[in-house]
Amino acid sequence: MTIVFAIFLLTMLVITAVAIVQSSNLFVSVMLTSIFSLLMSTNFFVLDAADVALTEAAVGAGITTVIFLSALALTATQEKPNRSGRGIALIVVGLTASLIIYATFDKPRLGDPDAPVHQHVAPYYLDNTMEQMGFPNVVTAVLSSYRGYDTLGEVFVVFAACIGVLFILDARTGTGPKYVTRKMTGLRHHLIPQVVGRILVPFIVLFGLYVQFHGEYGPGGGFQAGAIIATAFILYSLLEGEQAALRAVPRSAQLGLVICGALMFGMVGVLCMIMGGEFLDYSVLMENPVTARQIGIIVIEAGVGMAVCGAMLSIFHAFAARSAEDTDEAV
Amino acid sequence: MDFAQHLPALQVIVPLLAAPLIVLLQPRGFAWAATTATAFFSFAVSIAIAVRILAGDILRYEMGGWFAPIGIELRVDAFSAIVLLIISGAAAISLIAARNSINQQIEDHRQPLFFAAWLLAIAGLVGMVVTADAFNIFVFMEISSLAGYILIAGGPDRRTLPAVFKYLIIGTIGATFYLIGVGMIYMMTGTLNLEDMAQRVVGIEDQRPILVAAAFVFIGLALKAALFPLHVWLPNAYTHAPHMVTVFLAACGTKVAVYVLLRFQFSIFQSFGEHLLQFALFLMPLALLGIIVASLVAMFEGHLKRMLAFSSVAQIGYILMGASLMSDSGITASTLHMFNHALTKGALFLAVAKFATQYADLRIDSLKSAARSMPLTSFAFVIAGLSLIGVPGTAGFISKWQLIMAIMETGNMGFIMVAIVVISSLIAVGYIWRVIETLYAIPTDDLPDDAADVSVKPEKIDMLLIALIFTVAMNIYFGLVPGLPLTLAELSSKILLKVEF
Amino acid sequence: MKLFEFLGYYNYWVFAILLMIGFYAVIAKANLIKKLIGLSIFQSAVFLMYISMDKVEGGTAPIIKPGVVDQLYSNPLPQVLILTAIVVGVSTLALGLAIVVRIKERYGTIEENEILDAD
Amino acid sequence: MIEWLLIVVDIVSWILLIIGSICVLIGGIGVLRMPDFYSRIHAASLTDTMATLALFSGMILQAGFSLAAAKLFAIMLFLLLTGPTATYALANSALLSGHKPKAAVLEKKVE
Repeated sequence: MTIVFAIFLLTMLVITAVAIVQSSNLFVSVMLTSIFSLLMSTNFFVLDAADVALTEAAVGAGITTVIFLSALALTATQEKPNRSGRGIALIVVGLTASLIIYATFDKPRLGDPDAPVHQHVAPYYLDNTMEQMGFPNVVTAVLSSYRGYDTLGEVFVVFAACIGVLFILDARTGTGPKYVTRKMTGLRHHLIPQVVGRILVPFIVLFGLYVQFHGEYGPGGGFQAGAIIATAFILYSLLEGEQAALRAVPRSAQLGLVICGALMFGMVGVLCMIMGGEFLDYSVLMENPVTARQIGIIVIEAGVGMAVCGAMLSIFHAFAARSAEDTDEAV
Repeated sequence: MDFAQHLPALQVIVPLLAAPLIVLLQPRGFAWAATTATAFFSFAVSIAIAVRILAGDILRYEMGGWFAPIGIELRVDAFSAIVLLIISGAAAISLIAARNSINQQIEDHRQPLFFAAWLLAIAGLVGMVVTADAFNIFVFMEISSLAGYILIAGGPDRRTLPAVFKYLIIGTIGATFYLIGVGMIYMMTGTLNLEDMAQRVVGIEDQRPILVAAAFVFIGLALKAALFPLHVWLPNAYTHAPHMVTVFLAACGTKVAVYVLLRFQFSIFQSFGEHLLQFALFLMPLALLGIIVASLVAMFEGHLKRMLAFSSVAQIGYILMGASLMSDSGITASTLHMFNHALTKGALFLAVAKFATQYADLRIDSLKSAARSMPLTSFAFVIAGLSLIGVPGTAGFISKWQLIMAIMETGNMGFIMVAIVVISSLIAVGYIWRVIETLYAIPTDDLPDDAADVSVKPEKIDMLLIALIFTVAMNIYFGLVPGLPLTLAELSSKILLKVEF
Repeated sequence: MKLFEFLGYYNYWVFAILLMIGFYAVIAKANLIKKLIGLSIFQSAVFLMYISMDKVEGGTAPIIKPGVVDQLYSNPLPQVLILTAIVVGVSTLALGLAIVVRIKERYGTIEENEILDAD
Repeated sequence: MIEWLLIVVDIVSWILLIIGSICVLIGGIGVLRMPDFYSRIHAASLTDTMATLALFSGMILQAGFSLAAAKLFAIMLFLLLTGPTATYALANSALLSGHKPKAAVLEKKVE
């Protein structure tokens, strides 16, 4: 039964992808990309990857679409027809495709329990998480402790993207008057969306917090929570307009959130070093290594959540505030 | 806390954590000073690591206290150490010289973000080198790439933007190809740790996913390293980047990708007897073509920065040609050339940055008789140019000599390659001579007087010039006393070829 | 049996097809936003490949059920890697879009050929 | 007695699920077959309301008295709130951007 479902979803994915590339209206493409992400997320869920599904839904279908749309508002919504470069593209793509298809035949079949990936490192995580961490979600355990260093790197990728967007769009980090919008007032004059939106915002934040702090026991954790909470604030700014949103969470606070999150993560690591362990070895923080790890993981997950939330908000506002601004430096 | 024990971790996390701090504390001027201080600290750490390596150690560090295939391991050997020295040295020198040039090119309020990106770039590059985990390399590759895009996007010209965009697209494709390759290897071995991978790949090396993975990892990293036919992003990105960023990236940006490439080829895929041969047969023509074509393009290029950028593509060819010989001396030459080329190109681009303080237009023709107003810079350019050509007494000579010796070992076929090295060196003489001729040209009286007068200002002695002279001096020093890099390079080739541990 | 084998590889076929669709869009399309959209499909395809290998027949998501013996769980490691990669992908995309916005401001177009003509 | 009750609950829940599915199907056909934008979103809104209600009630009955039922209930409330709002916002912005209903256009022509 599941396999029928999976095949249906996968086929839908391909169809959506073709439609995305074919459509010459960029707006349509972006909306289809959102559908593509949702399908992908469902697919991940079917493949037993709940955490990834949640992330893909929150980040891929949610935040990415919003960022794309706010960028479209600043550029163009229609793609101009252009047929050059097709030949070379087809050749390169064909070569790569044949390479991959050549490789497929020796791969382990889907779901094969004897595949090498299920034999070597992963069983260690599955067998020891309960004992070493004291909570059941193995993905969170690997993410924040066994491979915590990767996650640190990832937080800094987000940080880099955040400062990059701010740098390139030249958005001031303070609240200069030039960068506050005047024209955009959101959906203030539309009663129904506003009322419904207002009701929803606190619940979305609540859900985000649940995902954040329930990450050790169920699917979830810092990334997903950060993205969900950012969505709530983005919804707020769509409802009330940029200005009100920036008054509620000013730019400096957004950037502060990113920096605090990143530093919090790093400082836990440094603290571990000072206490005599290796970098990010939480077990030295307290006498009981299991409790120590749990505390370390809660703190770094909070850091991750803050960093992701702040970064997504900064990026969104850097785009959104610009659409209302007079682009006087255009050459 | 035992300081020495944490060296590999400190190498990465100090620049990494300094970046948000710089964005947090924003007063003017502080950003540059703090960044430079961090870079120097980082350089000191690399030197400390190199000292330990020369004493015969291999540094290992278990992140999070988890042992190797379970957690992420950092592992520093001689090959890593020499690349670490290149990165942190290039960062320190370019940053200390950067102040005026950056003030000129980046507005004040954007500087904290810019310098934070610079620190992230250092951390990302260094992180790729110290880690022994295939996926961790990807994460840090992305940090360094994103930071690199930001740095290049600081360029003042509008042509910077399409150049960065192209770099972003190609860089992401490269990283994703790498990710596909790593995924396929992981699928067949179940591990991400490089050493563990190398052991577990034995016995299944002829399975298709592994072969295809080798291809994907190779293409992905070749894109990042700007290997000859995949170099299209490099010239524009280097040309339009802020001058000091070009110094930094030209010295170490692509070398790190080469480093990862060689690591993969020699440690993971080494066990495939045939694979190595294929690798050599595939790589060598590309490297040779790259050397010739890129040198020729440089010969006819009118813009000084673009010319040097194309010369960089040719130098990547030299580095990979040495590696494709698959011999001890070949890899020694290749590693040594990484080091020496970083010194040489760094010096050349520092000179370019210095020229840029007085000449807005960096096309070669407009630098006419610049030696009159900037004698020291021009002289430094000449010396660095000689090193690029490979004149005896400079660092460039040592690595080219090593390369030629390594080629001679291979026998009959070697003469063609030696011929190519010699020819391309002659071409290098051509394009460097073109610049020198322009710099020292006697000003013609036909020029309108005002144009000549405006440009002739006395050469200001600032940090940039001092850094330039220092780097040129290093070029000569390592040309005469090549002990340190040579030892490290020899150790690296032993490690890569697993002669002894 | 043949059919079953085919179905067992179906995920990998879809991975290859999606990868190609995305890659094609990146190379052939002149519109910069379309290129980025293609890039995101390209990356999503790789995520699919990783997640496909974590599946175990009869397994569930890797959240340990205390007390239950003999329960199969899917592999947590690829999931962690892809969690990381998804966020990396979004970061790259955001940066790319910022550059596109600047290009639009300085050049007035986001079509690659028109930009090349402008310089 | 209890077993009998369970069977009834099961039957009711399946009836609800089938009604919901039919609503989704009708909504889908409607989107394809209806003549203009406004009548299409009218058809689509059927999936937002009726189908949501029926499907989720059916699933809650299947889940019984458990945490899953509570979660399903929360999702149902969320969808019932957002779905119609989205439809409203869509129609509203279409109207504001000058998209006339087909009927109105036809009437004008007749006059």
